[in-house]
Amino acid sequence: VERRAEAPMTNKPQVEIAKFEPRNEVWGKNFTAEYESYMKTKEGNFKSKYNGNAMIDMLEVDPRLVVLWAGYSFSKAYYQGRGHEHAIEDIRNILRTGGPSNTNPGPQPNTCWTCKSPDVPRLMNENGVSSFYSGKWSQLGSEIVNPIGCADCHNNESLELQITRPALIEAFERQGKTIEIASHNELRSLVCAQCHAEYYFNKKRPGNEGIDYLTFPWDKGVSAEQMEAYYDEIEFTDWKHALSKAPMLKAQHPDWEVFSMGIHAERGVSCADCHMPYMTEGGRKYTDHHIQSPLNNVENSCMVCHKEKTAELVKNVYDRQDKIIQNRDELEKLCVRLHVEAKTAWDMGASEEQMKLILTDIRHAQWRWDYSAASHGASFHAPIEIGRVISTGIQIAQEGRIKLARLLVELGYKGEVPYPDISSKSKAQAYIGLPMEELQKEKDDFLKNIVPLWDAEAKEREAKMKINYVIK
Amino acid sequence: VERRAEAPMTNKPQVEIAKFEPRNEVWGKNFTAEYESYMKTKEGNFKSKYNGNAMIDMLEVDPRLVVLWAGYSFSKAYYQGRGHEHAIEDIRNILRTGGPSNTNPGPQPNTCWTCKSPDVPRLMNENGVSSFYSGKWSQLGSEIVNPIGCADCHNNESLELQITRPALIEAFERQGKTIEIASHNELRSLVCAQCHAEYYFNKKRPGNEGIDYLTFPWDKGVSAEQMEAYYDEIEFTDWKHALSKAPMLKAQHPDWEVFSMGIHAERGVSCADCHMPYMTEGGRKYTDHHIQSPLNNVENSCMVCHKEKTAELVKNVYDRQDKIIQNRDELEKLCVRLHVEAKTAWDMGASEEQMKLILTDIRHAQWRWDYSAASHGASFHAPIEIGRVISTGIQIAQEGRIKLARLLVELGYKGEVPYPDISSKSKAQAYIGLPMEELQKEKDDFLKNIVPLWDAEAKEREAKMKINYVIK
Amino acid sequence: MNFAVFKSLLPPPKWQFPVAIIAGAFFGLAAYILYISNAVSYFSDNPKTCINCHVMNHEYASWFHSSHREKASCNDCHVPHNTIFNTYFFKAKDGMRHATIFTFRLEPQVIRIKEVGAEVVQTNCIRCHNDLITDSRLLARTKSFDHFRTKERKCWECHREVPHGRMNSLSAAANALIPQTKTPIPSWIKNLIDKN
Ligand code: HEC
Ligand code: HEC
Ligand code: HEC
Ligand code: HEC
Ligand code: HEC
Ligand code: HEC
Ligand code: HEC
Ligand code: HEC
Ligand code: HEC
Ligand code: HEC
Ligand code: HEC
Ligand code: HEC
Ligand code: HEC
Ligand code: HEC
Ligand SMILES: [Ca+2]
Ligand SMILES: [Ca+2]
Repeated sequence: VERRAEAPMTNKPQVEIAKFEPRNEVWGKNFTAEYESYMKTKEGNFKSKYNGNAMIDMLEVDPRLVVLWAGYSFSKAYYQGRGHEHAIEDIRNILRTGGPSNTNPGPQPNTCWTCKSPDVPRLMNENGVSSFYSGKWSQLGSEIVNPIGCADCHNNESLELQITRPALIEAFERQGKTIEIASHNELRSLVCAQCHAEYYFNKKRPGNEGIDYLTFPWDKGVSAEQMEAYYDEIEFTDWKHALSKAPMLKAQHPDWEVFSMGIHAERGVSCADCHMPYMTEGGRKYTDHHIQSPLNNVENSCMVCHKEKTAELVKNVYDRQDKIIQNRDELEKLCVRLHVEAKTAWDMGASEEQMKLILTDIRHAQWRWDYSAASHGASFHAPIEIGRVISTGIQIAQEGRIKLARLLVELGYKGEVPYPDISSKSKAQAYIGLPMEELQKEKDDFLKNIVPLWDAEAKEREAKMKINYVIK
Repeated sequence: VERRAEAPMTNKPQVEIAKFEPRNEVWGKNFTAEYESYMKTKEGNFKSKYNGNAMIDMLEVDPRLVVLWAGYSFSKAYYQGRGHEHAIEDIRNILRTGGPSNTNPGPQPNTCWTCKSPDVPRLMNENGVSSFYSGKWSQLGSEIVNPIGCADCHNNESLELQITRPALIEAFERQGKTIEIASHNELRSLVCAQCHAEYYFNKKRPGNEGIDYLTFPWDKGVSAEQMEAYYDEIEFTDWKHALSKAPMLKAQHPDWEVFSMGIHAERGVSCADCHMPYMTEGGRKYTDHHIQSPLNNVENSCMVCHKEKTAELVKNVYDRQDKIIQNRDELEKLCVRLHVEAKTAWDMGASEEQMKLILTDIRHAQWRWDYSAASHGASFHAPIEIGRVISTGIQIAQEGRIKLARLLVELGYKGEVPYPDISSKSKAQAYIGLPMEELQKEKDDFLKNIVPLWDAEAKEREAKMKINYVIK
Repeated sequence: MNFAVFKSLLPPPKWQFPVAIIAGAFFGLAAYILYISNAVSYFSDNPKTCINCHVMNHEYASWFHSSHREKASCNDCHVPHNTIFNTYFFKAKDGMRHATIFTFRLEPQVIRIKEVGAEVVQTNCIRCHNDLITDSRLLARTKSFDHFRTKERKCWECHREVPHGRMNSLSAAANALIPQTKTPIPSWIKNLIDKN
């Protein structure tokens, strides 16, 4: 047969996909190429110089992070993100979600589920958005079991791309923009922006007070300075630092924000172009749903637009990452010093008044570091912008340290404050006083006792959800 | 007539060009299109956001420079470079070359002429290279009168590109490379590298001791760190700073070096591609010799490779410049503070021992600032690399200031050292104690009394140089 | 044959001689212009037609080295193929404009495709590759799939090298081997020019 005849053949619908169908395998019956490639996000065999889909324990690679996040759950555990298929598994396993039990609901809110599963739009539709954001994370354990998938990005009937998460839509609206007029090409990035974006939990949202309402801090814009100004204005603080007592901000994966300030975005290149390039197979051109580091697939992603050799393109990426990370690491060390020096100042009897400006410098310097580090693709997505942000971070960090140097001499401290021995994750965690064994024990109990119940309950529930096979 | 027939017609030679012919108008008789476009480098009517061919008094635009260069001739006058046709005029007019008279040869060596004229290869050939580099700048005033031109870059017979300046060839040789195997495309950048490169005057060259031998500090490589390491190793110092007493380095237009670390160079784009795009006229292809900012000619330069609109491309350039210059300015202010704070420390009685590391920080921080600023195209040529260098500069500057903060308290100084009032060029020059009127008077006398003699002598000399017309 | 109609078109007898000369000169010149500009070749689909104008050399050279050479000629991409009328109308319109610009030497150093022309090319990409790039099952579900797969972005935003590569200036292919159409100038005139 002619190859072009293959297209209709490979695409006979098998099932009718219901609205809010969360099970990827059901969609997969109709769209085998997409589903099969999606399932490859389970793989864990590729490591690039800084990223990839293997498990990378970031606190082990870089124990300074433990000190930077002292007093915050990230100091307990933080891994480099991996494939979408792992999303549920990973959020259950991470020490940050603690060890909920029948008597203890655990430290995190429900809102943590928001970016992990296509069960989320289903539940939001069933119970309402603010009800979804209320309550503790362990409450929905049996409801949210399917890892990130089709219903997160697609309309069930037309398969068109669609935005399923209110946070993104609301952020656009607050900026006076409407996401509905986004072009399809913009949607090829905006579906990612639903999750790959900086966020915070707003407890003061008018009408939803006290609820951990997922919010993107974009009202003034998406640059490091603009988001910082937003947080400063509303006096938002993620946590108080355990050593320096600074009112800290945590940046989480501002991927879309940073990307949008790079040359690729300016030229209309979208996330899907590199992370979901088209593939040709059997006379059909389909989208590779194996979302991953493009460095594991340079030929289909970069080389459609760039004719350089693979090695050359990989080198371009590594060069940018090396140049950025050299100074980001420098800034990171300065942040460690800031916390330790500030702690010394407190210990020597510094007053709130004396520390005030210093703590603001710490907040701003570390925010800029985190903005550059938390977005794992940033050093390639927008190297010039990230280089700029890091420069300003170093500048602010050092202004803080100059103030501290003066203050410390004034308080009678002689010489330099020594850099702590934090040469391994365990040393660093001991330094900030984390009871790791206890935390791990709690987690193990949770995984052994609670999670199987969740899964059993979910299985039973889903068994009742019909699959409508199309009669052939 | 047919347009394709025009090509051979326009290229009839009129004269035979002698070896080392320095007069551009003689070459111009054979190559009218090139000569006519070259003559446009006389124009002074284009200003981009930061560059262009108009006279820009950099010390007026940014009086901080006066403080950074206190004790060095650059604090007297510094302009943004303009077209090649102005080279002779500008080096005569600049206060940096002082006001030579019959009794006073002026402050600068002959070596200053090296990059200003095609009379240079002629003289080097006549008298030898080291003899050229010996003696004072005013000695050769009547010999060097033709502004940068054809013989600087071209072989007189074949018109092939050729390297006429020994400094570049020697720098390649010391690195174990040979410039003779450079491809034609590389030469399209290397002819520029003869002059658009960082240099210093080496007084210790074996065999040429005491002579201001023009040398490119590339033995360890061309990055800011590598050149710095080179200078540190040989303990070279351009001057001792008038305020801080730091052993300073001056960076001069490391254009080729910085450019070679950017993406355009990596993709094989050469200086001539943007600054001398190919043109076609009457079926004949020629190279636009109106070397200038490509922003005055986006359609012919950038758009050969990029399809974006002119406004978009100009915006790309300005965005990069803005992002880099924001932090470069920050670093510049830190350097001012360093000098002023160091001076305060000396005034308070600091010892050499106490100042040693601080002065090294000053040297390194300002070197990195200058490396990024002195190359006027750098923020576009290699923004990622320049962003990196500026970050390290800020980091080092602030380490120096932390040391100074500790030292100053120790010496009994209270509070912050105030930032000086240097809000205009004249205030800044007064602050560092420059006798500007005196200097200007000297210069005026020189321009009135000496320069006309040079020109008259040159006219007479050149009148004897034959022009061989081709018999038709 | 009825000569009456013909006769009624003739000028009065005393004007016949001068008119014959002027008309002759007019048609002669017109023929000469058509000849020297190789206008007749515009009706052809041979890519060599396009390089009558050396300003098209670079495009010819890049196309000649592309995978499309065997399957798609200039007109397959640059001229509409929806109706015969449209094909020749567009060809004539574009041809006239190019010839005018060329004759008056108004061509820019860097020629870029106009938006109308780009639309035509895009339509032709789709004409050939439709089966590959669209999916009949999805087409049945939603019209917008077709839109975003074929209309929203130009194919060559991604396929940047197809077929002309990314470098483009009048001088970009100066040394390419371009088959020259036979010169319309007789050799004796050429010799005269060369002697000058
Ligand atoms: C706005 C969307 C969003 C919200 C809300 C969110 N995440 Fe994530 N999460 C992401 C994205 C995107 C990644 C992948 C980031 C990367 O590149 O590493 C991720 C990665 C993770 C990972 C795997 C990598 C790691 O960090 O160890 C865990 C575990 C995780 N999130 C837990 C949580 C928890 C716990 C919360 C609530 C406190 C939460 N997430 C809230 C979007 C979100
Ligand atoms: C519903 C939320 C959500 C959406 C939508 C989403 N992501 Fe993710 N993404 C995540 C989370 C969570 C992780 C981390 C999973 C983990 O580590 O367990 C992740 C991980 C990744 C990774 C790392 C994969 C690896 O192999 O290391 C990439 C790349 C990625 N996402 C890109 C994208 C792109 C591109 C899009 C849009 C086309 C997108 N994501 C849409 C939440 C999302
Ligand atoms: C993270 C977002 C995301 C997820 C999750 C996702 N898709 Fe897609 N999907 C896309 C994007 C982006 C496109 C490209 C649309 C286009 O052609 O521009 C796409 C295209 C498609 C298409 C159109 C045909 C094609 O291949 O281009 C189908 C069918 C499809 N996806 C099915 C699925 C199925 C089935 C799943 C679940 C296994 C799924 N998608 C999960 C983002 C997603
Ligand atoms: C859909 C087209 C497209 C894809 C896919 C693409 N690029 Fe690009 N890339 C561009 C465009 C457009 C530019 C801007 C320069 C220009 O106009 O040519 C660019 C610029 C660049 C630059 C120079 C910018 C800088 O940061 O210095 C590099 C390097 C680069 N791309 C590498 C890559 C790599 C590596 C990949 C794959 C991971 C990739 N590109 C994927 C279109 C693309
Ligand atoms: C021009 C190509 C290109 C585009 C467009 C692009 N990325 Fe990336 N992305 C990369 C490259 C290259 C890396 C670095 C991969 C590595 O280091 O292994 C990367 C890394 C990432 C990572 C970390 C991957 C990992 O292995 O953990 C995430 C997450 C990511 N990008 C998300 C996005 C999102 C979301 C968008 C759109 C807002 C986007 N990217 C747009 C090329 C691109
Ligand atoms: C290695 C080549 C080289 C040497 C040696 C050199 N110059 Fe230059 N000079 C240049 C270049 C290249 C520029 C243009 C720089 C720019 O973009 O502004 C320039 C610009 C100038 C200008 C015009 C702009 C300005 O700075 O005000 C003057 C005047 C000048 N040089 C004087 C001197 C003097 C005096 C000396 C000796 C101390 C000297 N030059 C040595 C290459 C050189
Ligand atoms: C013989 C030395 C020499 C050579 C060779 C040389 N330059 Fe210059 N260039 C200079 C000097 C000196 C100036 C500053 C002249 C002045 O301001 O009086 C300058 C100025 C410039 C300017 C500023 C023009 C303006 O309009 O502001 C540009 C751009 C430039 N050069 C590019 C190049 C390029 C590209 C090449 C090689 C193709 C090159 N130069 C070769 C010495 C040289
Ligand atoms: C700053 C360096 C420089 C100077 C000065 C210079 N040229 Fe050139 N010239 C070049 C470069 C670069 C090319 C391009 C060579 C190539 O790519 O083929 C070139 C090409 C030429 C060509 C070859 C034909 C063409 O146009 O491409 C001629 C003829 C020529 N130059 C004549 C002159 C004349 C006459 C002068 C003096 C008025 C002069 N050049 C000054 C750098 C220079
Ligand atoms: C001879 C070809 C050529 C010329 C001329 C050229 N470029 Fe480029 N440009 C490239 C290539 C190749 C890249 C690398 C990315 C890629 O492969 O598309 C690039 C990348 C870029 C980028 C992205 C890199 C970055 O810094 O973010 C910008 C912006 C850019 N060019 C602007 C310009 C401007 C403005 C001009 C004119 C002053 C220009 N280019 C002239 C070929 C060229
Ligand atoms: C890809 C295009 C491109 C290439 C290649 C390139 N430049 Fe530039 N250059 C620019 C742009 C754009 C500017 C900024 C002009 C402005 O700000 O007006 C610039 C600025 C300059 C300036 C300052 C111009 C002025 O107005 O004073 C000099 C000097 C210069 N470049 C020299 C060089 C040299 C030498 C090389 C090769 C080693 C080179 N350039 C290669 C695009 C390029
Ligand atoms: C009589 C000389 C001549 C011939 C023959 C010629 N062109 Fe052109 N062409 C030009 C000129 C001059 C331009 C520049 C016009 C402009 O930029 O507005 C041009 C521009 C173009 C453009 C870009 C501008 C636009 O209109 O979109 C295309 C595409 C093009 N030609 C295709 C062709 C094709 C296909 C052929 C053969 C069928 C052809 N040309 C034959 C002289 C010619
Ligand atoms: C496979 C399709 C295809 C064929 C065959 C083709 N072209 Fe093109 N042509 C294009 C596309 C696509 C563009 C737009 C390129 C761009 O915008 O970069 C273009 C642009 C042009 C341009 C304008 C220059 C520019 O870069 O915008 C000219 C002139 C041109 N073509 C002439 C020709 C000639 C002459 C031939 C035959 C020798 C030819 N084309 C064959 C697709 C084609
Ligand atoms: C007249 C029919 C025709 C037109 C019009 C056409 N193509 Fe093609 N194209 C083909 C054929 C046939 C092949 C296979 C050629 C081969 O592999 O030998 C092909 C191959 C390709 C390829 C794969 C080979 C390569 O060069 O990368 C791409 C991509 C492509 N075409 C894109 C385009 C784009 C984009 C356009 C419009 C600018 C276009 N085509 C216009 C017939 C056409
Ligand atoms: C977003 C980027 C993008 C756009 C827009 C795009 N393509 Fe593609 N195209 C691709 C990728 C990626 C491939 C797969 C490349 C491969 O398999 O080597 C591809 C493959 C193809 C192929 C098969 C090439 C081969 O070697 O088999 C053809 C033909 C093609 N595209 C034509 C088109 C046409 C026609 C259009 C416009 C309607 C278009 N493309 C638009 C990215 C794109
Ligand atoms: Ca946050
Ligand atoms: Ca120097």
